[in-house]
Amino acid sequence: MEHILSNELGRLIVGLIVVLIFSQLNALFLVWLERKVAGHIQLRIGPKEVGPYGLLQTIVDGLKLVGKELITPKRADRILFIIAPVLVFVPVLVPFIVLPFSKSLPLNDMNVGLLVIFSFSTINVLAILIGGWGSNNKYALLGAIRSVAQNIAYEIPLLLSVLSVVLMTKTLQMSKIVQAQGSYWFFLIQPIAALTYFICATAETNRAPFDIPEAESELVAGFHTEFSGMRFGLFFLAEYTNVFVVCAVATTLFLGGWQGPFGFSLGIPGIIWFLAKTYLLVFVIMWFRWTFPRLRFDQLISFSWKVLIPLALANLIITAGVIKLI
Amino acid sequence: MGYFKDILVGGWSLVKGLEVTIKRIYRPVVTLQYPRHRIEMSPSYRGHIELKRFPDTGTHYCVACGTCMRVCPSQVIKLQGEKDKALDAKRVVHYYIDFSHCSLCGLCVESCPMQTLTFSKEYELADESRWDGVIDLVRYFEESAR
Amino acid sequence: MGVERSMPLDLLSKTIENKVPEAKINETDHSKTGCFLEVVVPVAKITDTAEAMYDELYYLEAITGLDFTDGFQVLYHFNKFETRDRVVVRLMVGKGEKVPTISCIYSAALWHEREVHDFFGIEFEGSPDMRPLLMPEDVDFHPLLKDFGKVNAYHRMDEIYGDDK
Amino acid sequence: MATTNSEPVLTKEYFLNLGPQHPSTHGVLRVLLKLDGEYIVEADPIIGYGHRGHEKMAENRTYKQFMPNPSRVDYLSGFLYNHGYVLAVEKLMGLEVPERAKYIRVICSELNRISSHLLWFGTFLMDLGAFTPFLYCFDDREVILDLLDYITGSRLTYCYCRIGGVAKDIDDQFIEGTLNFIKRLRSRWTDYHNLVTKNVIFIHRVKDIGIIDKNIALKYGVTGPNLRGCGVPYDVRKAEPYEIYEEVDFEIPVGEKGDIWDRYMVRLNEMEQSCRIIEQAIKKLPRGPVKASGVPVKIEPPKGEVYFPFESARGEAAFFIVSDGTEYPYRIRIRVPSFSNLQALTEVLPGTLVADTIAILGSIDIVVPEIDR
Repeated sequence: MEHILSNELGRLIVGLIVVLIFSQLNALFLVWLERKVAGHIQLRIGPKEVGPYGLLQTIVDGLKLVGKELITPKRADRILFIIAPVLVFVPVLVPFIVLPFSKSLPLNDMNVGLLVIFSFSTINVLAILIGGWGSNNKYALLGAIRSVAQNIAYEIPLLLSVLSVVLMTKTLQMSKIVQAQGSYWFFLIQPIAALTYFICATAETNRAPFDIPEAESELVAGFHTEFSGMRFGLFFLAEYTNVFVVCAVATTLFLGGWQGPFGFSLGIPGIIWFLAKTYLLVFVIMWFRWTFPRLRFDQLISFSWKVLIPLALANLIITAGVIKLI
Repeated sequence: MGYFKDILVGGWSLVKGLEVTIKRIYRPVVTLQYPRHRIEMSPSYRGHIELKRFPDTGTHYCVACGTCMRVCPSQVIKLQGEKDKALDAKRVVHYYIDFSHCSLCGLCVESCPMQTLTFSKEYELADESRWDGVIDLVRYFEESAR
Repeated sequence: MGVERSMPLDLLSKTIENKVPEAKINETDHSKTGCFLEVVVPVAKITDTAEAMYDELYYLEAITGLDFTDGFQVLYHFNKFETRDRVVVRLMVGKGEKVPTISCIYSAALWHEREVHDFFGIEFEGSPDMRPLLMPEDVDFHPLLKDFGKVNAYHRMDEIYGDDK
Repeated sequence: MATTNSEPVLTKEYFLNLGPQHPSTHGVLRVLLKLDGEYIVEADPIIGYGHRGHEKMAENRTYKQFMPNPSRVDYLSGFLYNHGYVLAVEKLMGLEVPERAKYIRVICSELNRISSHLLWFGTFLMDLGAFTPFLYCFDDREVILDLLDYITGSRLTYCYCRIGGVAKDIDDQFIEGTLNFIKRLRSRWTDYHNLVTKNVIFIHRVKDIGIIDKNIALKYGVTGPNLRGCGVPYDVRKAEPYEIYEEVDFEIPVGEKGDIWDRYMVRLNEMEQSCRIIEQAIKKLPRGPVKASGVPVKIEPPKGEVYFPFESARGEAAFFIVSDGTEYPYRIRIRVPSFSNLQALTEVLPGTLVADTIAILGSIDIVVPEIDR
């Protein structure tokens, strides 16, 4: 065992298996959490029948989805239709390789870690476009088009806000960014960047109030209208994994990663700190969803161009200036 | 300046909204876990109709006059009476209602000259076939006696 | 219910009389029929009457068809927003006779006319759209005709309206 | 699929079937939208999926037997229709109803109006993408349903009014429950306003969208909150007062422009006005019988016709009854407000976005079975 772990390749293989298991369980847990949060916000209970506190409910739901027939619409583009769910799910697993769960736990602490995350998360849009186009359904197509427009508008402020952190730390390596926050967390000195990042992350993952591509009161289910069974399940799992990833990145960039506040770890292991902060952010995103009405598509884009991008840009310039002066 | 004010005011309104929902998380739930907990039906609840049991005689007074049958807007009532020699009066033998077509208007209850119809408190009326909605009230009456 | 008419009576009557001299205008008892004025016009003059109503800022409440053995009646109920002032315009339509549409004046009439067409088979001339509204597209019957389905009574007009005039 | 053609790419308009099965068409409404990108070029509502033929049914049922039908025409304000039908028949017969019955009917009607508006509030926000207000409203609405269930015996399709009165008297428990409910509803306004009315996203979604102005209202016969939203204070309860509406003091809330925001505010204010009516009615509630004594067993109104309008939760509804002097009505015509309100959309929708369409459709508060009858 020791031997395998010390080997770089062995470490990667074991890690990948752990990542696969963790990402699945995490997504299932998040679905459960979402239903519980929604339930209690709405004065209901949420799932409670299967397992303690209904914890096994999502597993049962997953099994049901696996057992369902995979329907491919007659007029759909068969290849794209089949590729889309796979394409949407695979890229969201990649960021797990570089996420610094604790000091020793990033599977592979690449020096371009941040870049890897953002480049792979962009593939998501492509997958949605393929899925929406391939299903040959007007609702799906509208959803796909909206999704592309939305993501183009939100990638920019997202990256701008991340860039101000990168300017401060002068590195793209996740662990070094965390270590740079030893004494204070970055959201204290970069509040605007943190807020911009968080808003953009919500939009990036198509969560309410930015759930325009799948707005079910308008587009039925948006880009995944035609997907059934586990194909739909993959879209679903990818969405929740994505939420986890953006929150984990937010934790890394702005909330000090595996470290406790102001350098005090309080005897709690790093991984617990990391997960606690991430899940707190996930909770906030869910809280958003069950509070706000949905924006309209043009309002969303004008919000991005008129508010977020100028703010992020100004923040970046000020950061650069301050760093130069110091 | 108005630009920043708009952002701040708008942002603050969102925070207020979040406050409303977060407060609810701690509130007790208002839903009722139905098969585990049951509710009392209100006194005037209208289930399907049933024959009223009068305490003085321990039976119903239906004489199969057919008023309810004629007054029913949906024609869901069919009844059959037969002369009871011992009592020297007509008594109902079968009283069928097709509850699946009943609109619970209560005209039968109100028009009954013997006042022997009433609404039951039955509310778990889901069944497997449409014919399960057909109830023989006389049998229902006899079964409820047991 | 003693509801007073809040508009001077003759204002509308005059407008209608100017446009449609043939119109027979009767006052009716609001506490009994819910209308203040009953206007009977020839079928061909309904467009002019509707124009007069529109000029006086009335809105169209409903178009109702009635089937009698000796013809149809088409009733147009008009009312005003600010004042209480319901007017019923009554058309005596012979069987098979066509009624000019008023949907060019009142857009609301389009759907009402389609509905009357659905239920009674009365044709509205010049209507831009006579697809069935409430009935399925392929029906060939008109359910509210008194000879369709179970019928309790089929009267002549004067059996109902004859006595009180 | 992989065809290669060298023709230039053409953009063209396309049709989108919104409904009949769609999450936000409130029943089985189908709107055929002609779209240019996401902009609507033409909207054609197609109705009739829920046509049950109430008007034909009326001809084969006696006046009494028709009693359960009206509340099923519009199941969200069933009591108001039940009430309206009974009033129309009473007017036809010239029947005088005991005072207490009138008060009870009005109290229940207004409760039903509030419950209808609350449901609208929830579903409208659901159309805008906010789920939670829906559940909060249902929580409040549940109290009304329980109250009405307590006296009428049904929760949605009430058949409580009788020709000449009401089915049974109300008791102190009901009155107390009603007053408590009003107190409870008033304490909820701050939460609703914080959650929805002041929300910046909500404001942006509804302001200046879907304007139904006075002109459109006149052409299409739009009534109810949709009309009052554009500043016309027309309410049948004031214009042609029936029952005790003349004796109670209430205002008609109006908007300014007739956009979604105005309609929203009008409905919220109307709930408050309904609360006021209920409070006054309870205060004035006289003692006495709840059913007129001289009502014949066979209802046979004299020959003639009556057009009886009443204010339903969605606007001016009316029963037009032609009687031939027998037990069976010769014809009953039901004027439903949503019919006209929906038709106005053919003029309002073009030029808006799909997202707005859903918001407008929700804001006019249609009940599709009511349109289809």
